[in-house]
Amino acid sequence: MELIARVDGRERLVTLKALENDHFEITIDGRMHLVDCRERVANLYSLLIGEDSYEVRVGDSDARGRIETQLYEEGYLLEITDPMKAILEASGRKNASGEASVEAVMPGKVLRIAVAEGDRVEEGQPILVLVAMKMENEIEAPKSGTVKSIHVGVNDSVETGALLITIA
Amino acid sequence: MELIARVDGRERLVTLKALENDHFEITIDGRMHLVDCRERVANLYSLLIGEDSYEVRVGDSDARGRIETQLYEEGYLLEITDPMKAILEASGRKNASGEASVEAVMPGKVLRIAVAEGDRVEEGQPILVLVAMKMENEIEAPKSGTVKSIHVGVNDSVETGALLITIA
Amino acid sequence: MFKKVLIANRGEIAIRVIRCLRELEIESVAVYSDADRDALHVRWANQAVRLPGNTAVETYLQSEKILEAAKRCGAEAIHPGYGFLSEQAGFARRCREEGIAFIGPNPEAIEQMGDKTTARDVMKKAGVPVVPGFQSMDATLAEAKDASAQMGYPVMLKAAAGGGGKGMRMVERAEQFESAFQQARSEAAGAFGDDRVYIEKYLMRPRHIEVQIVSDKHGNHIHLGERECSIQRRHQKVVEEAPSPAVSDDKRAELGAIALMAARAVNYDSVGTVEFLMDQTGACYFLEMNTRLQVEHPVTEWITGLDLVRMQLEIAAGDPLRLDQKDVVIRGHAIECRIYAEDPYHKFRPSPGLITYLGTPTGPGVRDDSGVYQGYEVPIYYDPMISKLSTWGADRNQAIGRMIRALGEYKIGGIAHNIDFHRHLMHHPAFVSADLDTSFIDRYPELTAAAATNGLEHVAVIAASIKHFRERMRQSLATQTSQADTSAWKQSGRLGQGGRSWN
Amino acid sequence: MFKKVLIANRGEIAIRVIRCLRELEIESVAVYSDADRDALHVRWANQAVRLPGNTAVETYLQSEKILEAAKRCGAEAIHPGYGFLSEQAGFARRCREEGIAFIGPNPEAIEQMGDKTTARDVMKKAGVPVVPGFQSMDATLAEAKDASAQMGYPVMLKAAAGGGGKGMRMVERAEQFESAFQQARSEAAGAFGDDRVYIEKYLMRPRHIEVQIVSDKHGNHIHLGERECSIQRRHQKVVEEAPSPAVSDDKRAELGAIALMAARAVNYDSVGTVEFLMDQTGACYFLEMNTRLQVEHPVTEWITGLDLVRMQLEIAAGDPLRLDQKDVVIRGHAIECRIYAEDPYHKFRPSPGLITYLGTPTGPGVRDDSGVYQGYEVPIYYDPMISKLSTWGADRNQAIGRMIRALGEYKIGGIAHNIDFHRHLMHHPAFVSADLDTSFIDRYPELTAAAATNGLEHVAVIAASIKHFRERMRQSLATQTSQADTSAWKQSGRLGQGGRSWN
Repeated sequence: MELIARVDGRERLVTLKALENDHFEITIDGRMHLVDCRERVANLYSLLIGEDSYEVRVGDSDARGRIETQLYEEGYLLEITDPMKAILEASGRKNASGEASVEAVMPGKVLRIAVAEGDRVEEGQPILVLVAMKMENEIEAPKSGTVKSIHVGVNDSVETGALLITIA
Repeated sequence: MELIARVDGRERLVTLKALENDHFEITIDGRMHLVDCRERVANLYSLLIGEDSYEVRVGDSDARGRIETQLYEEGYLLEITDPMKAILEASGRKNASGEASVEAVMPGKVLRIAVAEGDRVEEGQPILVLVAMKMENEIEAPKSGTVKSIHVGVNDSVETGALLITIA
Repeated sequence: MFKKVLIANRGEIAIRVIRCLRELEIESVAVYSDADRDALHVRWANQAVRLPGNTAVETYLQSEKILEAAKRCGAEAIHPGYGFLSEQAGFARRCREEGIAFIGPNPEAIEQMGDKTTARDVMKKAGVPVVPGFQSMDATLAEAKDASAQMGYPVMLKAAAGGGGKGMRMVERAEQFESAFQQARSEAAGAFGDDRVYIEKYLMRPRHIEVQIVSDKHGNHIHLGERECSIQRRHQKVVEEAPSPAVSDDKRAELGAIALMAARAVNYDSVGTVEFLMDQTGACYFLEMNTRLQVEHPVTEWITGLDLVRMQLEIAAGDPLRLDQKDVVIRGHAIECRIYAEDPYHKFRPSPGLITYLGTPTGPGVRDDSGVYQGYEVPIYYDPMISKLSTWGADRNQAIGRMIRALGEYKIGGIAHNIDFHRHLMHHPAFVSADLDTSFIDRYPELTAAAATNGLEHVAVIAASIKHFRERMRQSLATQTSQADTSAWKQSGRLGQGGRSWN
Repeated sequence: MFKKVLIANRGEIAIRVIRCLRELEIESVAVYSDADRDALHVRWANQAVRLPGNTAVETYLQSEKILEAAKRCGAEAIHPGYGFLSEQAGFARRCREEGIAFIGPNPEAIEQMGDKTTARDVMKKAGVPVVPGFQSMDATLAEAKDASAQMGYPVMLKAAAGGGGKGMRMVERAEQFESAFQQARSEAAGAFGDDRVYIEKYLMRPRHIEVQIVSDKHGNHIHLGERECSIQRRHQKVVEEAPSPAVSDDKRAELGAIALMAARAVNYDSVGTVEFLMDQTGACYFLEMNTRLQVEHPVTEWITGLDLVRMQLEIAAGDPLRLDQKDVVIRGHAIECRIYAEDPYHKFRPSPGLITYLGTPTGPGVRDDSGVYQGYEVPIYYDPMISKLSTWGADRNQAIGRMIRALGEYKIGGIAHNIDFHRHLMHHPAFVSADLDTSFIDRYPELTAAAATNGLEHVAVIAASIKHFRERMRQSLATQTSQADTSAWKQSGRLGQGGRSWN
């Protein structure tokens, strides 16, 4: 199985070959590792890479195919893609409208809206403030573009998933 | 649902009626309890009996239909039987030979055999010593009766489930 | 001692109180909102009384409903925890009227300390140094400017009526004063309908130092030394330690004496905290007093060996303090990291949701005060703090070493959390050398950047690749199985590729 | 300090050492048998070297293979834990030959203390009181009888060559001596091919008291006070505490001085324990010395604030002790309960198997030193101890209260365990009043009877009835589902009646 792993913006080419008894031969950018991966508890791996030992908790892949891994020393968020699958999906995506919908990630109250329809916004720019869990939470633009429509008003209460702003 | 619960040799007659939303009406020996039983984690119950609160870990029923319950204050081992089912099973049991097979509960080495074929034994009487986990473990007669046959010898190594002694 | 106590709170602090009650064989009564039916404090209390609704206003702030529950259940006392009703003098007074012991100070002490200006006045009268400040009222610009010149620039302008940073601005030089003052006034008027501006000396990179005091109902007052809580985000503490690396034995005695002056000034009679800001010269100024148990009380418990919740109970029951100031002995060093369900790499955005995995650390010198469990869903209505991890060491370095070890053992799945943030902080040279102030997190932006630093990327890549592979295998097996005419129930046991779900 | 250390052990003690190494940023190398591939110490070490086979003899006792692994991995030192190779002078000597630091005392000290008779002689020469005894060798019956009369009846006869209770018998009066002596001799000859009988003064209801000593390689020796370990089953400790309720400050100083005499007599140079029996008059007799870390070291760590594993490492690395005797300050009281996978109600029968649920306690004053995790299968080859739960309190009562609270929070599913046993013990009036001796468990048979005492039977009945009901529902749903033509994978998510398995 050939995979691409993205970590902190870098891409690694991975080849995975499953052997018997939970053993794997995994090559990362040409370097081969012999791995013994035990999973007594679902999603809690005991990895022996050669004789190096790690306990790694892995999360289930999220909607974007990202997998969270937690080592003793550090946490990493990785995106694993299947090159063949990725090519297929990318061509599919081009047919979509290219719009991004900003939705409420938690229920809350709209405190402030920092943009107006027609404004040009940059990816990561704060566009709205939602009060939830006793705190003000800045919502950022998921992509650069133009604010196409604003679906809520200041002081509106919104539920999770409510459409807030569309950026085209 | 009508049930019989056995605790420490006592029998309790239980009537269980499932209501909506994890609520139950449970009558024990004529005394009714309204119970809210939440199970966010399998086998870890949050019980509200009226306003009395308990967290109880329950085990899966074992081969003999016994359920282990662990409260903050105490552990209990209960045997729950369905009266109808119990009657059916009891009649079935009578057809069996009435023999009891003593099997090794763990792998080990036979250190001592305290009985001979033909001996009369009482339930609970030590009949054999098995060495396992650095310790000597006395095996007791599961029922009163006569030692019909001894299937192992001193110093034999046995696996879990190995037949040791038959009592008729 | 009481036989039954109601806890008017939730989360880790309710668990902390329940644990203490269990240890003393006192019955506990929890109250809970609908969103909290599955919360740990409901499970662990002996009784649980429902407060219909979800928001704090509908539930944990319903003082009359809570009093009624206490009376009905036969609770002789109420522990308010922190937050919610803990600093409401009116609630303490209502408890007194109903003949229920309020586990906290008398309502008059809460009242005097609750109002910032009154507290400052009380402190000033008691001879306690306060951050130099000037209340403009209807003062003229000239008077305000004079006052600023007197306390020395830079100064800070704050809306007297408000909080949360609104109308706040720093003035560095006298030339800037006039325009800043006018702007602050108009902003304050806009935000609060009240244009009064309060002028305060601006302290450069101050440390947050607080002294734990304990007073009984018989006029005995002791202090348990200080805590340093300079590491803050969003004006909330994230890491606390005791003792403060910036406080010498002499300074401790001095601050302790000042804190006890404050306690005596208001006839204080419970555990409480006197907060100070320490400037770069080591000078300390009174900031405010918290008339309740603090979140960060475990670090003081670690170094003194005292149980502050138990002391609260004993004091409320009328017992005199069991110890004198000279019996208070500080041993070693303790650090607390607050574990939040939040994303430190996206402005500490809260992250409620289902905790799918929870592995908590223990072993020598480690304590975890948690309010959650694996399988629990962190609700959206309340504070996102899920636990407080604290460690003790014979010295600060050992406490840090143990914290790093304990953070490594801590594993949380399903929600964003700040474990990596804490780990990076504990390794940070400025933290290790105790060069702390309240702007620490802003000063070191690398702390809030998600980049990993340990060079173990290949391990993460291997783990994630295997995870991806196993998910794929499971999917294809599932497809095959649903097509086959077999009992899926028997199959399911074999599908985990070795990984099973244990309960 | 070392950069890499190999741990020649398994279970909780390997985890204890790994935690200490992590805190000091030292790399750890585990060794593991085939049965231990899934053990926690393999997961938590930085490196793990396989020792093929399952039994201790094939694996953890393979000193040459372990030395080879240490050399190959570049480990500069070996920590032997307790048991296995920890008291084998030969292994300590081989480490020295290979230039690897043995984290324990020098081989000569192990040797002198390892043999009971030699140890007694060394102690006697050092002026340390020993349990009065007489080695018969080829002594005549008359000589043996004289010796017994001299030490006073009752006396105990033991096979000199053996152990484990074989050939052991108690003689209450002189009239019984002759026949008992002959029988013991013939039993000893039969069991060990060696008819030497050792005669020892029989102490009535003795307490087990042991003194923790710490010595460095520079001739410095200190003691850390005593532990009491009188609660035993099958001649093994189950509960330990520090300090001993039977030891006054004067007695502590006296026992400490004796223990240091022992340490000096053999040029001891690591942590170690000098064990005594205390009779009902308070007189103490040397029993034996353990030249290694003890299982129960956490109670001493609690009350002294010291890290004994860290001290072991520092001493082995050649560091002088950081503290003097006067720096050793005892604060409060600590208790340890050993958690075993065993059934206390069936003669403490070991109960290996799969741990299907594990909820471990924490919070103030609680420490759990565990070697297992939820989903782990306790193997049959090794000791059934799975964890050590210890608590600290300002006094013994608080430590007991915390232990009861912590035992209540401890939940283990899938295997038999001794949590209820410990709880009943902690509530037992004789334990609470500290009326202890090594026959305590035999004296109170109610401790090993399974009867529940808390009157919460109706709660257990309710829980078990609901469990039975839900199992039935699940079964009948499963039957329906396997008959229906739907994807069972989607169904399975809805079947738990709310109960889900989280990972």
